Amino acid sequence: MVDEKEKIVSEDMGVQVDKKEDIEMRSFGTIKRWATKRSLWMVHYCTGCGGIELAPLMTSRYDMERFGMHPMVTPRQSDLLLITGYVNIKTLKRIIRTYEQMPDPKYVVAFGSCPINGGPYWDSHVTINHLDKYLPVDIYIAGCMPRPQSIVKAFDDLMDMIQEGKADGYLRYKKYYDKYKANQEKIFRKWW
Amino acid sequence: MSEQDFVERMAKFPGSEVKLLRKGQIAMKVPADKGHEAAEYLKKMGFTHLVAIEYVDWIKDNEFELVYNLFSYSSKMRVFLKVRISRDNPEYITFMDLWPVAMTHEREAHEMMGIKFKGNPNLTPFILEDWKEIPPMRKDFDSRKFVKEKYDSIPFVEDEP
Amino acid sequence: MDYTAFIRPEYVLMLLFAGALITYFAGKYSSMARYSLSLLFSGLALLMVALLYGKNTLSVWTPSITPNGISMYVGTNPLTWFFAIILASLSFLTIMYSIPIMKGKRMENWFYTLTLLLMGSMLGVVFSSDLLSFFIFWEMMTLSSYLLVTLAGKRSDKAALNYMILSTMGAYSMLTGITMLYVHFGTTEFSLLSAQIPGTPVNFLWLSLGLVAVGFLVKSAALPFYVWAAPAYSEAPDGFTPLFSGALSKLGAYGLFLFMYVIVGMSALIGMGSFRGVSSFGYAIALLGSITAFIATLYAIREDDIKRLLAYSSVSQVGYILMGLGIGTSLSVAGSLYHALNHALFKTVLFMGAGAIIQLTGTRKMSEMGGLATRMPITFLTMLISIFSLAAIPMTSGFGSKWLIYEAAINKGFVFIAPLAFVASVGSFLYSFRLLQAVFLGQLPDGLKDAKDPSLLVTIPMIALTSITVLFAIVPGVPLGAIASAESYMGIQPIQVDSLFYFRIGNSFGAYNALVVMTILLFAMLVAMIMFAFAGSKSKKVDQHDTYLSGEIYEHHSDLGLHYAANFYRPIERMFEPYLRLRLERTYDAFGRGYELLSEGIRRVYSGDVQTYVYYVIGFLGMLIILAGWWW
Amino acid sequence: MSITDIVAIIGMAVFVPLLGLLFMGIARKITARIQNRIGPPFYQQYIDVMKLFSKRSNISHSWVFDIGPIFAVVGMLTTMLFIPMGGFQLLSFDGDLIVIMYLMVISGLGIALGAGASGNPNSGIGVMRALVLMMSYELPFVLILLSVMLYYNTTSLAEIVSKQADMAWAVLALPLSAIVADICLQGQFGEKPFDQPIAPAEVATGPMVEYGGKYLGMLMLWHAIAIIVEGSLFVNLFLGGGIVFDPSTYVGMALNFLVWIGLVFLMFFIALLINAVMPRYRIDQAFAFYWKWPTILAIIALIYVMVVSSW
Repeated sequence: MVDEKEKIVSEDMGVQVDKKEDIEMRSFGTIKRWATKRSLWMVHYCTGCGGIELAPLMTSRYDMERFGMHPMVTPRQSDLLLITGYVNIKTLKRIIRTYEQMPDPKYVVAFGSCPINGGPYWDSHVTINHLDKYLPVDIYIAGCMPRPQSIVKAFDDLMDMIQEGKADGYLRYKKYYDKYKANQEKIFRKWW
Repeated sequence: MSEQDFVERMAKFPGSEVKLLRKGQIAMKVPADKGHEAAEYLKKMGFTHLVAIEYVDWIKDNEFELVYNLFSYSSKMRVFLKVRISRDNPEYITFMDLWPVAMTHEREAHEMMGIKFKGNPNLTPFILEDWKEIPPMRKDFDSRKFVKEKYDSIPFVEDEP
Repeated sequence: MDYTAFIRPEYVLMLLFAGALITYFAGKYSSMARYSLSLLFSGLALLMVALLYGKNTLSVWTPSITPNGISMYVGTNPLTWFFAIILASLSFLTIMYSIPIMKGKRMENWFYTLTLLLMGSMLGVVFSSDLLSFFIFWEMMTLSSYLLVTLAGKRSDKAALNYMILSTMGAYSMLTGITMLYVHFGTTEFSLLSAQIPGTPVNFLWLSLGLVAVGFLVKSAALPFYVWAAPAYSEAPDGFTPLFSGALSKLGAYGLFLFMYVIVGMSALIGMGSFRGVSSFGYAIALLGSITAFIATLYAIREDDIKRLLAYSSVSQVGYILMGLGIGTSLSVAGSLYHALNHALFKTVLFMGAGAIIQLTGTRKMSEMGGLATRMPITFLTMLISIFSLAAIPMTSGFGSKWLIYEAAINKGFVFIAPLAFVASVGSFLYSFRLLQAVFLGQLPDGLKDAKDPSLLVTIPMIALTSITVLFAIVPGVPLGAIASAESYMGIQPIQVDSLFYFRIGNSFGAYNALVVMTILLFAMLVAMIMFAFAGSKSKKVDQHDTYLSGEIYEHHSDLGLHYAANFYRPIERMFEPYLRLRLERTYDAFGRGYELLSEGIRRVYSGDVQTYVYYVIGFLGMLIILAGWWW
Repeated sequence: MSITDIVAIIGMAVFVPLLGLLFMGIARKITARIQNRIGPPFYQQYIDVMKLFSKRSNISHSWVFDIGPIFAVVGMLTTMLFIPMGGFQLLSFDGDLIVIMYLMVISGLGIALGAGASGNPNSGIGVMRALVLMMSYELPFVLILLSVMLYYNTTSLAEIVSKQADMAWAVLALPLSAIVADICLQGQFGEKPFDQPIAPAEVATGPMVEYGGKYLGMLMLWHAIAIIVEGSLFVNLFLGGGIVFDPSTYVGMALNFLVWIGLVFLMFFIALLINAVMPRYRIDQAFAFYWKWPTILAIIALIYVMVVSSW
């Protein structure tokens, strides 16, 4: 059981972020944002049926490496987490653990309709309906498994948001850390 | 051995109703107490592979139906051995002595439908984690209400003003 | 009263032997007396040996019982002083180190007496200037080290027996060699002997030198005789192993230096047959040394027991010393002497660290330890630098000696020795990292949460020796000065040291400027640290279990063994398994069984009933008659 | 150590990582083109390094974990200073080939220490693979070094380069040695089929599993310098150090420098082509491979040199 005292996530996570948030956004200069935008490394962790969509993205037809995106194996090295399909309770635990092991700034992109409102599994007893209650999501991609073109468009939008500093999912996670943790506790009666 | 020969041989089993569903698939309904013998009989006929144990909730007849999905490699035939047990105290004997794989299927049936299998040592929780409500696959389990009460009750994060 | 008169080798020996006796009786009463006395005697002896620097003394003592013409000579010269200072300082530091390690162990009182006795006999071997006293002290050393190994109780008896059998075999062959020399030349004193050597027949020299060399090869655990080394080094008590493998293994090399270069002399050695400008006798030893280095490294890579790994590592490093010694050019002999010094330094620290860790964790299996780096920083740092020196990383003195040996080997164009030794050196890097990873890095097991650095008595010797290793890397001129004088005493063209601060062997062949390498490394380290500290945001410490386990949390799968240490080099082992089956121990076992069968056969001759004896007599007489008839 | 020396050292210490990153960027472009896709811009590696250094949070396990990347970069930078690069001799007269071989071990040791301290089993296995691979390609590589040293009768790399100016280039004089050295170069670069230590699928990028943010940036710089160092070691040994025009005039020096860059990229390009199409050996197969054919060829080359040099 993960008790409050032994936090997996760093101590300063829980602190009130307002003041810190402004500083972070301003001091996170344009060059750094440009660099982060142009070299997004994604965690190679396909949580649902959308994982297969990544194959055409990485190969010759859509080739997301043009934007500098590269699949990395460990969360420590990456800054983009793709939730590619329906999320049930067990997968959510691993997703949260992976998300917390990723260094800031980190972004979450949710594929398909399942993370938005549960999709076809809206009344299943194990599927999470609104991913945003447990994890800050920067971009949703509609479609019950979106086509590669829409995924490339989503990545493009994400890059623009990063450039303008609007992709602040990781800051929201810090700001409302207790709320997110409370929601997560409600779902898993026993963390493990 | 064509389907007709199979149907006749199965019909010879006392108390069995046999129906040829379509090419290569036969349904055989057997009373509950004769289920194990029927299974042995079919296994000797060549149905060596227990594909799955399916479970159906006939809530109106207050009965559970266990369907043993058997397949024979030699003759490429599939047979559904159907058995009906009462819904009040759902209990049945295990088929592990014929097919060891039955343990997992029975474990799932126990968790999802609440059917106890005498003789199965491992009827522990299988897929669901610390599940307190009634087995979810039963028809009287209202998943819509469960989802509303468990998931929809959780507030969105930035709701407050 | 002029104290300097007492600074003579025989007084050092007397001091130590008397000290051993006094410590035994004092130790009976109070342990404090035992510790302080043994420290006092060894410290005093070390001081006296240090003051002997540069003195060339020779004093004779003719005991009445020896036959005419034989008397015992004891003296010092640059070569003996070089080895004496290593032996004395290591003994003193090992005694200091062993006080907390041997506390409460079995027969502790005997340990200190025997160590002082061993120190005395080792210095005796080094100081003696004639064959008789050399052999007497050699035997005393073997006996006292044998007794010290048996102190570790039941487990060590078999290892000690192996050691004893092989040592006595070596001693007998040495004794025959010595008597051949005495009978042929009529004298035992080294200088008189070396004066008469030039004209002697070559095959006599080959035989006598060969026999003597067998004794020394056994002691330095060269290829055919390395069987005793690993068990003896590892089963010996933890307090004695640093001295055993750090200092004692050098005496084999000292003996070879003495007989090959001081007594026989370089010219006579070349006269015994040369191969590309190098004495073939020396080349044989160099070949043996490099093969030992290679094979011992392969054995060391497979070991999971910390002491056995270091034991095989000692065998392989002494192989390097033999290699340098055999080649015989000024570069290689300097390299060999320098490596003897380096090996004494870093191997002692490694064994001291191993002893401290075994005392802390209670086990010798490396796979049951882990993550001690942050808990035992001093032990970790000292062992880290020593392992740098073992793996010949340029910022430690270990590199200097190996560089000299390679330089000499390549200069002479030995295409078999040089690559074998080089790959063995890379192998030494492999097994030394296995030690680091298994003991200090990786996951800290729960049992060792409260591990902390050993007591001051253990850390002071380790820090002292490690600082010397680093000091000699910065100022290699100091040890090379002593080595150059030792070389000139041995009649070899000494290595020219440009200045105290760095040695730049400027010959056209190759160059190594220690000062430049060290300054660049330190400067680059400084720049990189500053750059790293200010680049990006500061980093945050994370618990050891918070690693990437593909989404799992360690606390709820604590049966997961996260410490990767057991079977560390499984791929290499799987490669060499078929070849390692034919280990040398099996040949020795086969030899032992054959010997038993032979003696069994002979025993059956005495069957005990009289008739067979009568038949023997008749048969013998008949044979005589036939022979007599045949001759006429 | 005149002022120009110091300026040259600092200049090269800055220029080589940038050159290495440029090579890695071009490498990703070429691999992409081989796979029939457009691939990232050639300056992608600079962006990656900039992003890594601009990460807002970095994690560390212990001070040994921090020392790892620093040790790696320091070791490789020091090795670079002892290798003649194009016209620049830097410190190559103060340390010969043996010193260089041992200096390269420092960076390997640094990464091994840091990775070990991360406490992740993946990094332990990755480090074991890296060390086993290093031991495997050292045997043929040392035999080749020996053959070159005996042929030019010196252990100093700078001497070898200057001797190659008048005698024939070693690649023409000792073709067999050059081939074996190129096979070993494949292992040193860590390109497929010899990239077991950082195999993403099997051991989650091996030693780098716990490194992120600025640590990974340092390791990327290390890899960039390593490419240039190992490439120029080969170029100095076999391709005359790139000295084609007479180095006395400034124009000659500049052209030599460009030729040197071209040659180093050529060697990296060959390794790259093999990397783009080859799968990965198992680690004991790689060990067996290096200790069988390359070693036999190296011994033949050595015998050839012994025969030639004894005339």
